[in-house]
Amino acid sequence: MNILWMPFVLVLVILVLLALVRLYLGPTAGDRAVSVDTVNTLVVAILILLGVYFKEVIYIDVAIVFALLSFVGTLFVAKYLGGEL
Amino acid sequence: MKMSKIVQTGAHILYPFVLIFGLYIVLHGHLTPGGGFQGGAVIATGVVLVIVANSYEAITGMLQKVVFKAQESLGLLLFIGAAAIAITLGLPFFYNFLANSGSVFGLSVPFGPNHGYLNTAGLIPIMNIAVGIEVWGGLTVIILSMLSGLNRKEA
Amino acid sequence: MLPFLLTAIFAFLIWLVLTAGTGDIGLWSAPELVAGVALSLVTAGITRTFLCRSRNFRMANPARWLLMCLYILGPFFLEVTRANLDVAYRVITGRIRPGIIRVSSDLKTDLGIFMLANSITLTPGTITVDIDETTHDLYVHKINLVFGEEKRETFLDSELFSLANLPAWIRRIAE
Amino acid sequence: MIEMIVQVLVLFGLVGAALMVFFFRDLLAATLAAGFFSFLVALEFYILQAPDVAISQAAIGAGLTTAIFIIAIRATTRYEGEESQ
Amino acid sequence: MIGEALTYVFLVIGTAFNTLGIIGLLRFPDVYTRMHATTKMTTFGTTFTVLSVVVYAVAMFLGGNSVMFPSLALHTLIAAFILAFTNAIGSHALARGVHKSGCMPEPSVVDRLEGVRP
Repeated sequence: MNILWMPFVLVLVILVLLALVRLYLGPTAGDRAVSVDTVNTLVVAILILLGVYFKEVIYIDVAIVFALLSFVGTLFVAKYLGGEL
Repeated sequence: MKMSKIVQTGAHILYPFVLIFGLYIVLHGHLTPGGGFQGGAVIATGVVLVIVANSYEAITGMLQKVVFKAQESLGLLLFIGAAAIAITLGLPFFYNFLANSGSVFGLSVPFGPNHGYLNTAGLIPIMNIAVGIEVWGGLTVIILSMLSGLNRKEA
Repeated sequence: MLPFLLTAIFAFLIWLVLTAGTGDIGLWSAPELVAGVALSLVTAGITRTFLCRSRNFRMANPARWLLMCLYILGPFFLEVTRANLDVAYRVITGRIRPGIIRVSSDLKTDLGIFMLANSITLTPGTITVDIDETTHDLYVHKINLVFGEEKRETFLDSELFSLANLPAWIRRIAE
Repeated sequence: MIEMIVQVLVLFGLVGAALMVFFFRDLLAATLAAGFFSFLVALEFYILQAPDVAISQAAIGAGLTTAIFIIAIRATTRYEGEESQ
Repeated sequence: MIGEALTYVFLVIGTAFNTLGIIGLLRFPDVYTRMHATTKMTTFGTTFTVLSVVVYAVAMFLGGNSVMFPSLALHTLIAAFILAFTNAIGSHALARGVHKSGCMPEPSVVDRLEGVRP
């Protein structure tokens, strides 16, 4: 069973670059934070697809770390924006 | 000030998960990607998650800075001690005397492709544990010290 | 003592899932099991005051966990699919009429209000913006208000969902 | 071939994010761009088959560095060139 | 055979929803509506991408290929579950912070939260 994973990875990387456009344009800091939060989700998808493409099961742990930890940055941005830090 | 109740509940549910996952990364450092530094950083980020969800005044009651400082020193001592035991046995510094000895972490690796056995590699998992404890304490102390320096009067 | 044991069991279950497929005893090898017991005791010693913060032990019942799995696979997944198709339609056509409304809920426990807020954020064209800490009223940003809805003061929580009554499920799981 | 295209796209994204870190006058936006940069760096490490470096980049770069920068911004000023109070 | 077809179907669904989420991020007028697009649709799309990997792993395991595939399926499922959990919390916190910072929803018919907080 040979699945072509790489075209889908290519599409997702192009989507990451499109999120970069919102990071550049975004009028407020909230828009930029939303863009970074989106990229977090997309990067998890890319990592899982690449891990299957490389045929290495142990690489999936990296995706779990991303999903688990990179929203701490979003929480700090939200706390700063709300004036609660 | 603390964040909303939803964030707090989520952070408190996620904290044991992050902790056991970081310990998994630390202990499987010789089998899977990761190791002492990476696992320690994961656990420290989990502690920071609890710190950001609560107010600073509540945090000082829950997590003492002294514990983390002691943890950092303890990790460093454990690392140096594990490296120096080899000298007392008449071997070179950092010599992996536990490998292939048959005791804890001392099995020899079977030949051929396999998924990895936990109790192999000798001294390396112990070094990983020491580094993990140290990084866990050190990175948390950085965040706690920076938070204690904020000026809260005007806010 | 009870929080310690519950946290240890929780951590040990996670460890079992993480290290599945390594050996012969079931799916696990003996050193993995020994290490798992030791590390889950360490985890429980550190985090026992965090997981059982509200001091009620309703979630220790395995039937509630089974019900939660059913909830996620059944009505929750249906609602998520419907909400995504709805938002996809709004992305393509651009017809939106957003506003922030107030939703009253009669869920009492922290876990119940947490699950309700997350379900609202993930499902029906709505995002939880804020929560009243004492009365557990949620302020919800809705992407498409029907005409006339903006005049109502409060909404019931079950009015947001159309396919299944998710608050009733959450009440059965968490309270 | 298609791996090469993915790598080139990721590198373009890296350059774009780094330029944004340099040119933004709003330091909160620059911090978010640095978070974006660290996501892309981790992705590049992962494509080059260095998953342990990707894990440390995820935990340190995306989680803790953002936290440290935001605490520093809270302690000083948000906009570059402002007088500190 | 059916596993391969199902994997492709799930991959295409996931990628399509991710694409729609990014289009919504670029197209919607203010922060809250953008958050609608990204939070829901990218979480859903990534979940389907993960489900395609799970289907692939199950099909390979039933084909008798290797013992590694149960581990692959379990780890990807953990990633998807954690992702849904953290995305919901993160977007709620971000919406609350943005509203407290004074950025009101721009095209809006009603805002019940406006006068509540000092």
